[in-house]
Amino acid sequence: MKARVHVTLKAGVLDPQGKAIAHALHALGFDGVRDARQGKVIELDLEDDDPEAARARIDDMCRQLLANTVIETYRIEL
Amino acid sequence: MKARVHVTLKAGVLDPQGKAIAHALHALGFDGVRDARQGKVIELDLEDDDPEAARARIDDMCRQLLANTVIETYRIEL
Amino acid sequence: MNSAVIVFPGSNCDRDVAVTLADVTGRAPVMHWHGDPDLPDDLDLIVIPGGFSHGDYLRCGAMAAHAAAMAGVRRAADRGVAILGICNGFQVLCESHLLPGALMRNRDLRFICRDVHLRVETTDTMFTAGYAPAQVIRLPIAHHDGNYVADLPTQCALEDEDRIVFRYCDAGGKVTETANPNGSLDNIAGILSESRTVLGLMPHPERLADPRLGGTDGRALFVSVMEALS
Amino acid sequence: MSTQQQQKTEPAITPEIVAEHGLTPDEYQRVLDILGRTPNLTELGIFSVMWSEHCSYKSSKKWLKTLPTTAPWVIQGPGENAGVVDIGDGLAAVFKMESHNHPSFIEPYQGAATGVGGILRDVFTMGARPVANLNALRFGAPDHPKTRHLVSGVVAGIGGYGNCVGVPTVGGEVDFHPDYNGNILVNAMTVGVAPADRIFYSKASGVGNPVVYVGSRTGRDGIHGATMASAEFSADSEEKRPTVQVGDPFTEKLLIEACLELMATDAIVAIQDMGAAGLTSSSFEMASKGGLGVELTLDRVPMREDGMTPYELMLSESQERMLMVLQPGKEAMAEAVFRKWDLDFAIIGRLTDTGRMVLTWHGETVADLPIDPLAEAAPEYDRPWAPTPHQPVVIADDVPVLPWTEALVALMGGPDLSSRRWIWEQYDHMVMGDTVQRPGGDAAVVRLHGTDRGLAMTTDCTPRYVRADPVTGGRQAVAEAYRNLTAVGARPLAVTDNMNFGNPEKPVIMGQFVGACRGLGEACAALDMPVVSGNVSLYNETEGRAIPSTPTIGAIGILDDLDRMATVGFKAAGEAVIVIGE
Ligand SMILES: Nc1ncnc2c1ncn2[C@@H]1O[C@H](COP(=O)(O)OP(=O)(O)O)[C@@H](O)[C@H]1O
Repeated sequence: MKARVHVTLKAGVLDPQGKAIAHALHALGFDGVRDARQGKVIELDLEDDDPEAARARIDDMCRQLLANTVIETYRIEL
Repeated sequence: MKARVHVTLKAGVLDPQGKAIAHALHALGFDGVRDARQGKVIELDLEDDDPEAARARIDDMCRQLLANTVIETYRIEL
Repeated sequence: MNSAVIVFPGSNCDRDVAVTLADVTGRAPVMHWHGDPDLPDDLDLIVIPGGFSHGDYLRCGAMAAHAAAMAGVRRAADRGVAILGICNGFQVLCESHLLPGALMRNRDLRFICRDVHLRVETTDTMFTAGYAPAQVIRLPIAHHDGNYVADLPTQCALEDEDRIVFRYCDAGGKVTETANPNGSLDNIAGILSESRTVLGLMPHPERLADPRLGGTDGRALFVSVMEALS
Repeated sequence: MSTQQQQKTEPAITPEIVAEHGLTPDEYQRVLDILGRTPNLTELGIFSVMWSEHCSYKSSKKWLKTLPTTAPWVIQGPGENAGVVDIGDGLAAVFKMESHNHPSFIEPYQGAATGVGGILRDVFTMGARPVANLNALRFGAPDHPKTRHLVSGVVAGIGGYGNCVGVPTVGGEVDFHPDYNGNILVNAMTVGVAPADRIFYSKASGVGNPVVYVGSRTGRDGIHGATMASAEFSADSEEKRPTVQVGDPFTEKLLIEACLELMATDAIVAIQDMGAAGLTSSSFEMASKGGLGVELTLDRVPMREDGMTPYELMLSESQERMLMVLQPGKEAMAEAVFRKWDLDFAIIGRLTDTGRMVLTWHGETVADLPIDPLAEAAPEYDRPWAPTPHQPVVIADDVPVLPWTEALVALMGGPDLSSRRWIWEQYDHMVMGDTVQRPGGDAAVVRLHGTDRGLAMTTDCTPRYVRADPVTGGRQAVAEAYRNLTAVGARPLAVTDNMNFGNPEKPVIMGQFVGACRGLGEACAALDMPVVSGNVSLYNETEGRAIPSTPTIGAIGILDDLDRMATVGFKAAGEAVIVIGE
């Protein structure tokens, strides 16, 4: 089965990439951009086919590797 | 209004980050991971509130800056 | 020879290449600010230097490719002015579509700074006329995203048109997987435009162009350009 | 002052809140004595930051004062952002080392990265262009489950920041020991070069002169970070995680270029980076050194988030920010420079002759503190210390004898002698085009741009010697640095130090500190290599277990002729190998 993990910076954590993107969009004439934040999506292809078990396992993967929980939060989508 | 742009590598383009993630997950004992791919999500906060107009504008942003269409595809979510 | 170096916010090898240009050509290059679209019209060579333009945020070179000065660079390229993109400059040239393909994260995901061996794959360009065919040279690399990718038609075109300028190789000149520092397609380290006047390469010729720094293999590249253009 | 609005939003000051701010009851009494009233929360926050171990050096000051700090070539010793020494031909070297131990343990990449950012700012604040970075690292046992993650994160973070700003990372050291399992050390050093007659200082002058904020916007980063850096670790330090700051090396690069551009004019009266205690310590220090007062209109501080409070603005540790005092009339010119580099610029206040720090927020006074009494009354402790007991002498005959081949293999395969190439290959050690001796030798050598002279630099410390005998260990660290410099042909000039120790309230630890200071001072005096800057990191403990005492030495020397530089490699077959010394 396929799963997606969305990893984003916690609110309030500085996002230099997002800041630079917003700035670059302004420079290109896209004035209407108030703010931009950048995150990651990790698409997983898993052998599991039990959503319950998969979710628990992915949660483990996130905490151990995929997200840096000090500054990031994650969301799992099955 | 808020919008999300998902930028992913085109199928067939080798993804070093995805490969490293799959490898690291195996090393951590998550054997059931067949494959991993990594993409970006850019969250935009826009002054627009007309979804039609916003979509067209975001499409422009993607082609000009947010995605490198040589190797990436994108998807807009409003 | 008149040269210019484009300076982006975050460029950090601009001074290094300016020193080499001044040393080799006897004339200091114009340091051209990214926001200024009007480049001098008497330029023979434009260098896009290494560094982290705009922090390399989003994608390396993506934001710099839209700088006002790049419009001027494109016009100059159309006129046949020689353009040299080193490291981040190569990334900027790909993002500007002045060169085909893209540069992705290194295979091992780590930044790599060390000397590598390169085989000179063609001497049929003003940039490498001063090297011997298949000469093995040593230059430093220092990048996080030097993993060159291109689709098959592009790869074939580069190959058929003799537009691959440097390949990573071992000290004996063999192009092997272990000599490939970053996973680059076909060990490609540098390529030419169709016009053969635009060169992009990941290694830094300006970092080994002074005997004090431990070697001069990079110097011949600048000498070649100067001899071709003056 | 009007405290009405504040009482609506700010809690009353309770003993719990005082304790949370790391102030002892004695210290709080001193606050009450100085103010003659109860402080509000913002004021309490300012006291807590200014009197933290990190900013006040309250446990270490007495001993640091004993170090030799002068020589004819010393232009500026300890007390400024970095030390400055004359290196001839009208140039000065500006350098310092600083720790980012706790943040790097919590978030290795960002902790190490922001450590590099901080030390770079200390150096370019003084008018110097940074020309090299070094890093001294200590990790736990190689097979400890956390070590791999910490090593790769710290190294990537140091590289990520230094590579992007375009300053070569040319040297350092790495060691492993189980006693660092719960508390690693990340000490970063920057060396810069400036015209000797154009050094910038933090001493404010000129009543009425504008106080200007430049760089990144202020967010809610690391509020309480300065107090965290001086507090012992506990298992629940995970809770403090959101206080980690994210570095933005790209902005730092712009800040370096913009500051150096403005420094080439006569616009700047005084300048100070916003370090661990942000706006509080920078404004306080500038005013205090100049014997002046300062008024800040906090509404004008560029902010990253909505709804920030004066308390948060004063305590935020957002990175990549600087505070300057400008000559009157130069504001527009200075602003143009910073705008060109896409940086925020705001006139947030002015100097006064009141000797007070007055902060306003939407027209109301939210803090009003006397500067000198606060600075002078900063606590200074003469902590009890116990001398380190002598270790039994190891008798050679008691040491089991290994065949020398086996011993050699064991040594070469051990983590202490293994190749460091994996680390320095992740650092751009060649950018700027002047690295004439790359990592891998005894000391790195960076050419002075456009000349045939060079600066040599190294970092050294062997904690097991310090543990056995702090005085000898302190001496040895200095001597090793001296040898590494002379081994490349340099004339040693001066040192910076980074004193990494456990909890100074424990007499045994304090005894190690006192001993190491003595050894360090003796060696520096004997070798004519004064201490011109440094940093103290205390409370490096996890659950009561202290790290090995680690007084890291960073040293620089000068080579007047690069043709006479020596390198480690053997040069030709058939040449004699000579051993000198005892
Ligand atoms: N963290 C580091 N960063 C950069 N260079 C390092 C680091 N650690 C070690 N090195 C370099 O590796 C080489 C060997 O280091 P080390 O074993 O500490 O040398 P020595 O014991 O001779 O002082 C030195 O050139 C040193 O600068």
